[in-house]
Amino acid sequence: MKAAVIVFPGSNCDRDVAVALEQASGRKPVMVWHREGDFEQVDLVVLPGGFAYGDYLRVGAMAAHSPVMREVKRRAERGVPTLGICNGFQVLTEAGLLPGALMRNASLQFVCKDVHCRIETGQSLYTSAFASGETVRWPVGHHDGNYFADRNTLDRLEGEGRIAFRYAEPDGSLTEGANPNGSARNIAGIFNETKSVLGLMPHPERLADSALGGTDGTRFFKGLVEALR
Amino acid sequence: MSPEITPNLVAEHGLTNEEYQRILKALGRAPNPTELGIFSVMWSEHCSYKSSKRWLRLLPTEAPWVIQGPGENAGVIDIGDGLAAVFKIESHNHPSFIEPYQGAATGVGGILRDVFTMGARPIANLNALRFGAPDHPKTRHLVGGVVAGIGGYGNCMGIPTVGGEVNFHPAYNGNILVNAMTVGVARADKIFYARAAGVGNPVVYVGAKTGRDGIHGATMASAEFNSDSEEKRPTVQVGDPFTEKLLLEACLELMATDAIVAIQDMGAAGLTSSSVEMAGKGGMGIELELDRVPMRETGMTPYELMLSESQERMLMVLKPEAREKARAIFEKWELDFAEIGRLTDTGRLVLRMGGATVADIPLAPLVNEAPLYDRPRAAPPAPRPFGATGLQPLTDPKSALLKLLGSPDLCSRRWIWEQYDHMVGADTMQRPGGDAAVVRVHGTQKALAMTTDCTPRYCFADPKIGGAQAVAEAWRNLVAVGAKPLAVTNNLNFGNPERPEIMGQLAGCIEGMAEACRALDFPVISGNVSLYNETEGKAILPTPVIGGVGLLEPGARMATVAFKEAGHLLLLVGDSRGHLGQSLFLRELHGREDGPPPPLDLQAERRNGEFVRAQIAAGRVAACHDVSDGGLLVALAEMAMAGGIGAELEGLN
Amino acid sequence: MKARVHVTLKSGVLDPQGKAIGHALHSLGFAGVRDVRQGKVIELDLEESDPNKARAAIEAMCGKLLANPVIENYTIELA
Amino acid sequence: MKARVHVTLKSGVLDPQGKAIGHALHSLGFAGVRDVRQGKVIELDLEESDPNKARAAIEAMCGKLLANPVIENYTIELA
Repeated sequence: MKAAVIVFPGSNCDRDVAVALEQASGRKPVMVWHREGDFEQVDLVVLPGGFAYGDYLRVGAMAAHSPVMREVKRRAERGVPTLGICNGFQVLTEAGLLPGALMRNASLQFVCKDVHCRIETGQSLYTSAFASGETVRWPVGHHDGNYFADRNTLDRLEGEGRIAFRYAEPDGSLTEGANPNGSARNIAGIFNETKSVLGLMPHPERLADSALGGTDGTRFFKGLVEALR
Repeated sequence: MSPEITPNLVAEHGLTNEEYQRILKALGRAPNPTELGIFSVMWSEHCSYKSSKRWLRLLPTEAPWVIQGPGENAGVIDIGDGLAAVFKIESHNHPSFIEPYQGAATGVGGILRDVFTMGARPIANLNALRFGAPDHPKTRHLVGGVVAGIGGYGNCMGIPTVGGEVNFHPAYNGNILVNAMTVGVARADKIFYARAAGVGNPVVYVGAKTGRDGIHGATMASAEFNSDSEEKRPTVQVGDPFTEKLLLEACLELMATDAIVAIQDMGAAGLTSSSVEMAGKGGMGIELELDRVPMRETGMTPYELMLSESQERMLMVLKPEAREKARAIFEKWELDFAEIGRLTDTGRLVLRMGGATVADIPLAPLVNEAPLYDRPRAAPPAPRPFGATGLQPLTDPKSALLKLLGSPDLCSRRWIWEQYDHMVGADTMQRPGGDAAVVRVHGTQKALAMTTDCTPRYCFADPKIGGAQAVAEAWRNLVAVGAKPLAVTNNLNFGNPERPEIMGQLAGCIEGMAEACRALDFPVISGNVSLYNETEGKAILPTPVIGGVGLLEPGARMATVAFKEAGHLLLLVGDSRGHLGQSLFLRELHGREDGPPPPLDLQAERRNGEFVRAQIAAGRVAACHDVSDGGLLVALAEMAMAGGIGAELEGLN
Repeated sequence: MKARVHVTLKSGVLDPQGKAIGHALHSLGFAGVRDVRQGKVIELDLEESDPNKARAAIEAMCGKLLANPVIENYTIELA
Repeated sequence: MKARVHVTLKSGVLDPQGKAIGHALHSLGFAGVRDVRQGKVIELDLEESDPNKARAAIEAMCGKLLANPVIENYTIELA
């Protein structure tokens, strides 16, 4: 499985996701600088976490207009699997590849801690390693993870099974206490119409090593590599 | 005095008349305002350490693993396999009181630059904070701003903020303390220094443009605050972490080549301290064309350009043939790159603007002949004897424990460090909340343990014991996670040294620190001194913050605080003498701050510590915690809460 | 020519900052604050001196970057 | 009564956001953008109907919370 990781000025989780992808697939992903208009053919494009352009104006706003994003959008619209983690999810919404927007956390504070996420559907190349309804422990680390979309967009996402993960208690129940940022309906990650594009706020790559205290991230990346083989 | 220089202008620059006479002798004439400004920042307490240098010499700075001790931008120690750890701690106390968010943020930005200017990639940040009483009207605003500023800058840079400490005490009501520490890793054979060399080599300015930010930042750092400091609001330095992230990557990319002869970040006193120190350390001269300095504002004067403390800027001396290669790298990262001068052999700092020479100063007196003071010091008053008689016996330990655990200095700090990204980099092996943070050296099986420690109330009661205890506690915290303690950086925060009792505190703390560093083989390799932390004659508690770094070799076991399993035995190492003087128990439950601090037996400290580390290494230890603030009961409660497992204690009759 | 662009959240869109400010004002003792909304004001200094051309350029800037049509409205004032 | 408070950075204070926006506009092909500054606009809906009382209340809000006097200026517009 060959992956490309897009690097914007201000990205700072590009190395972390590259390490997780290499451990899961055995291949080093190609790192693509945001100014490049094109890059080699790959099975997966990853937009990593970080503070692209310092998250000035709006998180992900300026990164979405980088030269490389024209090519990322073109491939995503052609069905190339495209994964946006944290800042990457924000860039995908600004680029119009995913609906809605990520607003400032309800607490107005940056939040960095482990959260539990419920897998809403096992039917996708990103979640085939999980059972629907299962919960995993992943860390979050963001200032603007408060997902917002208007009512009918939320209803469509729900109806078409395009909500990938929701913040939940360890037993899978949905509570406000489990929601770290005020996201609508505890949404932590969503798909596009064809489920080839996924955006999620949690960082599976930060718990993909027992030395760091967890391996639920390993399951995510291994499952993804398996699905794309 | 020349017509432009008035006694008032000299005083406003924080210079005494005697110091002004030294300038006249060094120059052989009266200085112009730009030259006066340059002398004032270079001879400020912040840059020259004039009141503390005499005592800093007492600190041991050598050990087989020390590559570079105090005197450079940061200290360097050997951690094996051709790698080095580079670290330092620095204070941004005064700016953080005026504007907490930007003051704290630029404090983080400044210490990061001190580390990566040595060629190291920063891998972790810590911060030691002191605020006034929680119910003081300003405290809530200051805490919120400082924590948001530290997180705002560090998180955006992608450097995990993994540890530190925070205390609350009325003595800090008018003067908070914000000490920021950075630990980086570099190749031991690729360390970069500030010493300039090579006549004619180009002097290059890189990074953000220069504005009128924080002029007098250096002298302000030494200026005692009076209550109208609200009006004395210099344009505070504003940080841009996004530009600093680009500057970090650009510098590290250039450092991978052999283009750089010397490099230094523009910290306090900006262009002045960087150009003077680089040339001075190399015994060279330096000429700068100020018109070529990238400016953010129009009409800036030589004075403003030389004293501005705009952030995210570095000064470098390059090999002439490497100019274009370097320019290309900085343009890739969309940063300013301007050749603003060259090295000479005149041993002088010569500044030109608009075709005229605007300053011409001999470097030797500026760098080496800063005034040095052996200020009078009064032995601190003997601590009030501890009157145990007045204490009623403890009838309800449960409510006493709850009160202690709920007190500001012992309650959970989760609400602070959950605002810091402490996991970015995916190498954080021990998160905040333990005795020390542990961060893996990327791509290796080694890890660095790091902590900051100081108990200011001990230092106030007995500076010598307090100083030694701060070093011992940092050493003990590193041992408690299974690491081999290696070296220390320190941030000495004190009041006005012109008052003998403050000088007595400073001298006493340094003497105690030196004794402990020697006894524990724990040398000081970098640090910072922040004086004049005082408002209307009321000084802060003496606060010598110790930043300790230790090493976990590949395969070494790491210990954590949490109880792991029912049935495990509890072992207390070291004897307990029931010392209550200066204890949090006495303060929080009886409102008393009398008595001496607990005595310190450094030989026992070392013996016990090495015993504990050996047990951890042998795999016999499931959990380990140092007994410090709050005593044994609090330590056990912390271990139980961390693991969600209880404990039974017999034999406590 | 100087211009000012106001970018505000569409009504019905969640405004965490506005809500928090309202809460803080209340706890500072300011009664009678029914609602608070926070938006952005972007001040532009353009070389273009012809108002119509300037407005057209700013419209394009808003459409492309300055405002997110999913959640924001914008108004343009030319000085 | 509705009111609008503009909070902008004092001149001379570095505006990292404005700088980044100007840079992005330039790379999007918008030439002739000399300077960009970003500030906040806070829209208040107050029960108070008397303009003088409203203005006085808002002045106090700005002093206490809405503007940071060290690095920001503010202006108040009553609707």
